[in-house]
Amino acid sequence: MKNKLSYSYYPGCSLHASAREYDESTRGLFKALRIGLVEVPDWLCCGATPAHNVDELLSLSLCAKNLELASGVEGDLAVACAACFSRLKTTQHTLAANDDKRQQVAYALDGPLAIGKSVKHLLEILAKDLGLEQLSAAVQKPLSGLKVACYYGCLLTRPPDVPQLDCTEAPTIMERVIAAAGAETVTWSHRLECCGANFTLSRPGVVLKLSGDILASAKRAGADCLMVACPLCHGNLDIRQQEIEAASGERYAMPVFYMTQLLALAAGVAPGKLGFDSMITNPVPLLKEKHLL
Amino acid sequence: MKHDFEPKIVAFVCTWCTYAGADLAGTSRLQYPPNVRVLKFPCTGRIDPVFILRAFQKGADGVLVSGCHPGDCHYMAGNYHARRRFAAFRKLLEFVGVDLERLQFSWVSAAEGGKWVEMVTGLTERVRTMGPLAEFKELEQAECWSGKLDTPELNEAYQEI
Amino acid sequence: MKQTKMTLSQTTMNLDFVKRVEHLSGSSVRRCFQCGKCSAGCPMRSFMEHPPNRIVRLLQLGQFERVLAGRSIWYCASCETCTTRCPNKVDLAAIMDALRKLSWDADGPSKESYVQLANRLFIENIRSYGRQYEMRLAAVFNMKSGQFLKDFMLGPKLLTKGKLKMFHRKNRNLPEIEKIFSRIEELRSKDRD
Amino acid sequence: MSRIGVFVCHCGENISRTVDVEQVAQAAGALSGVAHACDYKYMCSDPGQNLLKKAVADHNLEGIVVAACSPRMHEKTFRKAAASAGVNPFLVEMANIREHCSWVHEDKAEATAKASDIVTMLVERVKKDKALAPITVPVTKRALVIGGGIAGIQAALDIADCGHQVVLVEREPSIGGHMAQLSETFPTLDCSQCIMTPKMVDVANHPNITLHTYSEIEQVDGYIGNFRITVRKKARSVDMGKCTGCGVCMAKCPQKKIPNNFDRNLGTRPAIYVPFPQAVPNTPVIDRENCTWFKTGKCGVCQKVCGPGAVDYTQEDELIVEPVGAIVVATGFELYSIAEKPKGSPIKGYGEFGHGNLPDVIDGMTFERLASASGPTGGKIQRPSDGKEPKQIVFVQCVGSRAREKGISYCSKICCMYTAKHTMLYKHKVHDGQAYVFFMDARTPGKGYDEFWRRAVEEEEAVYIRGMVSRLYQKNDKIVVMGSDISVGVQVEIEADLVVLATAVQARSGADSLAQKLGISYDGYNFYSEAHAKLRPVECATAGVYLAGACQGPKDIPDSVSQASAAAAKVMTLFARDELEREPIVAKVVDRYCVGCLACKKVCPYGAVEEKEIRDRQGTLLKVVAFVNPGVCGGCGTCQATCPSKSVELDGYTDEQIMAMIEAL
Ligand SMILES: Cc1cc2nc3c(=O)[nH]c(=O)nc-3n(C[C@H](O)[C@H](O)[C@H](O)COP(=O)(O)OP(=O)(O)OC[C@H]3O[C@@H](n4cnc5c(N)ncnc54)[C@H](O)[C@@H]3O)c2cc1C
Ligand SMILES: Cc1cc2nc3c(=O)[nH]c(=O)nc-3n(C[C@H](O)[C@H](O)[C@H](O)COP(=O)(O)OP(=O)(O)OC[C@H]3O[C@@H](n4cnc5c(N)ncnc54)[C@H](O)[C@@H]3O)c2cc1C
Ligand code: SF4
Ligand code: SF4
Ligand code: SF4
Ligand code: SF4
Ligand code: SF4
Ligand code: SF4
Ligand code: SF4
Ligand code: SF4
Repeated sequence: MKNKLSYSYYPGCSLHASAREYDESTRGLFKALRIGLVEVPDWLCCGATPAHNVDELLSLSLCAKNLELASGVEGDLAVACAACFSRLKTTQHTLAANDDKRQQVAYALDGPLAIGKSVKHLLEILAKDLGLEQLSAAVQKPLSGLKVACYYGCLLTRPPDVPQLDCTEAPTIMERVIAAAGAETVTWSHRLECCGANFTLSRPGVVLKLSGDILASAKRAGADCLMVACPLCHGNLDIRQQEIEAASGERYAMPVFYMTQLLALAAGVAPGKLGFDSMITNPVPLLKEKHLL
Repeated sequence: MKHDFEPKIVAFVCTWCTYAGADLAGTSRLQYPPNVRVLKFPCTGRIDPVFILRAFQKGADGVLVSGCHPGDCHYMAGNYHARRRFAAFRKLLEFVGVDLERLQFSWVSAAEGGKWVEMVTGLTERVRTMGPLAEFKELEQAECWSGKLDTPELNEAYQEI
Repeated sequence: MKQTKMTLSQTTMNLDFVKRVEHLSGSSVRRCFQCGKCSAGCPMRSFMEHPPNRIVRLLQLGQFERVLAGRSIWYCASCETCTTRCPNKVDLAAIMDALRKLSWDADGPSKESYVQLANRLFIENIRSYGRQYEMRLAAVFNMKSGQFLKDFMLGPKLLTKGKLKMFHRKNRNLPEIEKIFSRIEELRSKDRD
Repeated sequence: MSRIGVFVCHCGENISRTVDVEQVAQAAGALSGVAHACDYKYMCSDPGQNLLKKAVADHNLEGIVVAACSPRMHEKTFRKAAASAGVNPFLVEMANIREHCSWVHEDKAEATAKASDIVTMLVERVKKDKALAPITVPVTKRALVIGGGIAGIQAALDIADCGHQVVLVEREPSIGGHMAQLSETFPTLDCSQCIMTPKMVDVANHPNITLHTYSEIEQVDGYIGNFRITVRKKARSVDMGKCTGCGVCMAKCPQKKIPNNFDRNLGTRPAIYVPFPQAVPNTPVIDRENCTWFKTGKCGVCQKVCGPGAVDYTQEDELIVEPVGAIVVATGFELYSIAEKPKGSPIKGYGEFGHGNLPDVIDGMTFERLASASGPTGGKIQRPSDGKEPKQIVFVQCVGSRAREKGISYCSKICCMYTAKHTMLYKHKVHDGQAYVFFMDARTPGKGYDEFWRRAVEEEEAVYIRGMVSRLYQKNDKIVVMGSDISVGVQVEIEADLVVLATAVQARSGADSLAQKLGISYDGYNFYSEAHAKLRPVECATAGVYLAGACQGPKDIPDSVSQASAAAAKVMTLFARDELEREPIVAKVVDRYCVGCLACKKVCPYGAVEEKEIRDRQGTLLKVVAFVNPGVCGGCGTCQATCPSKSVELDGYTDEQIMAMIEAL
């Protein structure tokens, strides 16, 4: 297998901490697929929700700065976190359409803007740049029998004219990607519902309710596990899962994987490098049951 | 009231809306300055910018072009074409040095006698304060185009195209 | 006190405020015809006292005190559902952003202090470190909000899973970051007067 | 022209009070070319007109200017008078010194000066006037009606009853259109089939109607009074002359499982079929795409079983030319369906409602078929997924309509009413069921309409919820409806057995290409445009083409029928004469100057400009120039102002005539 794909990489804050398994599995997967990945030096926090929540200008400036930093590294910008992806794309979208804001951001950054870098979510890279055929060709251990509920959350497809990753209301890109690795996907209702996002810090009650609904829907559909592409979603669905169970009286025990964990597993990356041990809901029994470990 | 300068105003209007609007001003006995001379067209779409230039050359100090409101054109779309044409024409006029304040475009419907009066009065007063348009009349003296279409010069020009 | 009566006049309708919201959000407020589709799909509706469609309605009527006074805007999760589905392209998520900014600038009359506090800490973190350090964020939040034992059970678990870093490195480009922050402050204060 | 007569009117005192008419007449008399000038108290009176006629004879006048009231008032009067005196009516001009002068000014000197100026301008104009002959065109007294829905049927019957020949062209194998699919109809709840089928049969039996079903308009040539229509009769594979409609072929055809579009795919039909039992004509067609014989060359069952030997696999499309004088377009509408990825539709799609992948989310027309006694369930309300009778049914209004972000900003006009109807039909059939309606506004203007809606709410106990639905999703065997009630300010969740969407009424796909053939205009949504929204609502701007029914915009049956009868009346007005006469204010192209840029063609709102080839005697093409069809030209003059080489002239408003007035300023 030969391909010359190579990307600059913006992991985002979470991937260096609470989502370290997302980072590790991404690097593992890309290595296995022989796709180059060079981390942007000295990247900053994208500002996430809190910044645009109260200070759009700050949010735009931080993202513009990151795009500028990324322009120093070869290749399109690969982004793993759905929230960072959304912020970076929104920044490009907003600044392209609004002269006032562009000028203000240029002032804040003290220089001409270099924000033209093509920003791609990992899903896009896998499904479009690499292609599903190449992806399945790299599979060594098909995920047969594993019933996956793909969870998109809010920011991968919304609003319609920003991320342009896939159809806004009925996307299939996650399903297509994981099916290429041999997994089975379930049809379920809450793929695009909000998990409670960053209320996890300030108002955890919100998260318990919203993420609870998501887990319930996935269970109803007969899923073995959830697959996500965002650390925030992961945090809410995995880290708070036991609290949700306690609050609702339902038992889920539903492992929540980052998509790269599953894909890397299928691509033959050593399970020890995929951070399964740092997941709160232990995935090992499920993976053993499906003969994947 | 007498003024030192009585401007000559020429109005190019469509027959269906503005001409009828001016009629209505009459039937309602509204009053306005007598400076305006009205030329009737089937539609503003028929109004060639050359007419406006010519009117300025022939001594008009102000020109009013008025037709049906957008969407009300008797011929459906004539006034849209007119609007597009005049947008380009205004630039040309500006280029040749006519103050665009002397040229007014408006929509006056058959029911807007009052608006007709407002338009005519407004333009007359505005142009009065601007004074006469001299440059163009001089140009007329120098140039002398008969307005005829079938002249040998024109025919020659057409042959060349 | 719940205000049940609205006296409408050109003086009681603060339409300038509405214009600022429209300018900041880049979205029209007038386009909304109150279909309620935004509220139908809003995941946070049950935590808000005003459903999203009513926020827009209050804006149309220039009732900005009512909009800002509630905690509704602070409970919006920026999930973009409303924006995505609005039949009139009212960008409610952006309007919510704009409202929060205006409220924040005015040292908001909102009651929702926890969310505000979390936001403030998050942003301060960026200013001091360039990146987010979740451990610090959570700890300081609990301390400042007086909920010392919140997520008490979660902390150690995350630590053992390697999910919380105790120590962190500051970005090398902190001076640049500081400049961005101070310039934005400058722009904001200019904007305010 | 040197012999011009000027007649200045006092209009009692209306003019003479502020205008010194004698002075105006005197000044006019001094103008070059004026042979006679006078004033008179009432020019429009009989003595006034006689004065004019006499002056023509006495002074051998060639052109006339009447300085009096507005031409909108008496131009016709004076043109007629002049004509009877032997002066071409288009050599008469009116100088408007009343509405535009005496009535709007007070100062007598100023008004008199202005009146003189006006007269001078028109004297100069009349010098450049040319005698014009009224244009006459013959009228072929046969009408074409395109589309056999209720609108087309009504128009065809009205015209045919008046004694004229009608050609009715219908695309589908049967006439009937959407109304044939409906169960019962608002606002009276009569059975659609019961009132529709007799009319369909009338069409089939009418001696004056030629019916071409399974046919399309291939080409349209000509203009008002003189169209030539080429109709493509698609191969039916069944000889209409021989077929007796016995139906044996349909019963025996082994291909039985083809989704029946007429039943919104709820039921099935064979490959040789009539869309519904009451079809007119009752002759089947073979759907060649699904017929085994056409796909593999095997089968041939229908041919074997057909007694009269009507089945003919070798039939080919046939082109027929029909000469007609007028065209009624009645091609109706299409209902937006969230299942089909809308092709060419401006609607972006409803992923949040499942993109048509939830079987128990249906549209209004599907509900009509469920409720119809002759429908696939025999009138039982059964949901598509498992045939269960729904006990909780949710209707959602304005799906696709009034949603500019989704693509359509207009209101579909009929869905508020048919949704109210659906709740009633449902209640009549499922007594223990509950209907809910999510709506933004109930738009029910019309006679008896609001009462109808209120009846649904008050007597049939439909629960109306003001607010829209954000999402629909399957939960076990229910559809979860996530809506809101904005009056209460809460979210509403309903677990429904069946959801019915009132989806948007859209123009027919392909409406634009038919319009281009006909040379008629259409709006941004492809609905056909009327000449004037209020005063000419059934005519197209293109002369001789009329509109009926929902092809012009969303319409219910009463409106469609009214418009159809109005269109028929317009056709009959046209047919009341043998020849058409029209004002000769039309554009003409001077071939010699025309450079063939066709800029004029692009701007002409009437599509009157055609291309004409100029050849020498050997027949080699010299150039292509524009040609204005005088039958079609509306006389707006846009072409003339647009033409870069000044090669097209509008009679009555030539550059010369206008320049003459400007020169006289
Ligand atoms: C769900 C639903 C319920 C309704 N209920 C009611 C009701 O209760 N009461 C009421 O008053 N109205 C009702 N209506 C509205 C009613 O259906 C329409 O008003 C009516 O059908 C319009 O008639 P039409 O002849 O203009 O168009 P159509 O019925 O659409 O007929 C047009 C005909 O033209 C044919 N055609 C199309 N294109 C071509 C072409 N290019 N060449 C040849 N033929 C062509 C078509 O095949 C069709 O036969 C309802 C509509 C819907 C969708
Ligand atoms: C406030 C208002 C605003 C409107 N705005 C609009 C608008 O913007 N656009 C629009 O499309 N429509 C508008 N309409 C509606 C519009 O006025 C009507 O549709 C229209 O006037 C109806 O015309 P008609 O000829 O049927 O009736 P009418 O206009 O009522 O004419 C009936 C005539 O019959 C005469 N008459 C009555 N009885 C007898 C008798 N026994 N013998 C002899 N003569 C009789 C009457 O004197 C009258 O002249 C508006 C209506 C109102 C009230
Ligand atoms: S969805 Fe849009 S139009 Fe509807 S109420 Fe909300 S903001 Fe208004
Ligand atoms: S963006 Fe905010 S207001 Fe809009 S749906 Fe999401 S939470 Fe509700
Ligand atoms: S084609 Fe033949 S068998 Fe079929 S209906 Fe006609 S006559 Fe009967
Ligand atoms: S030939 Fe075609 S239409 Fe006839 S019976 Fe066979 S499949 Fe049916
Ligand atoms: S008729 Fe009623 S349901 Fe239909 S689009 Fe109009 S308002 Fe909506
Ligand atoms: S009665 Fe008049 S104002 Fe009221 S809904 Fe009907 S049309 Fe509108
Ligand atoms: S615009 Fe003038 S030159 Fe061009 S085709 Fe038409 S008539 Fe001929
Ligand atoms: S005068 Fe108007 S209608 Fe006639 S050909 Fe010219 S543009 Fe067309």
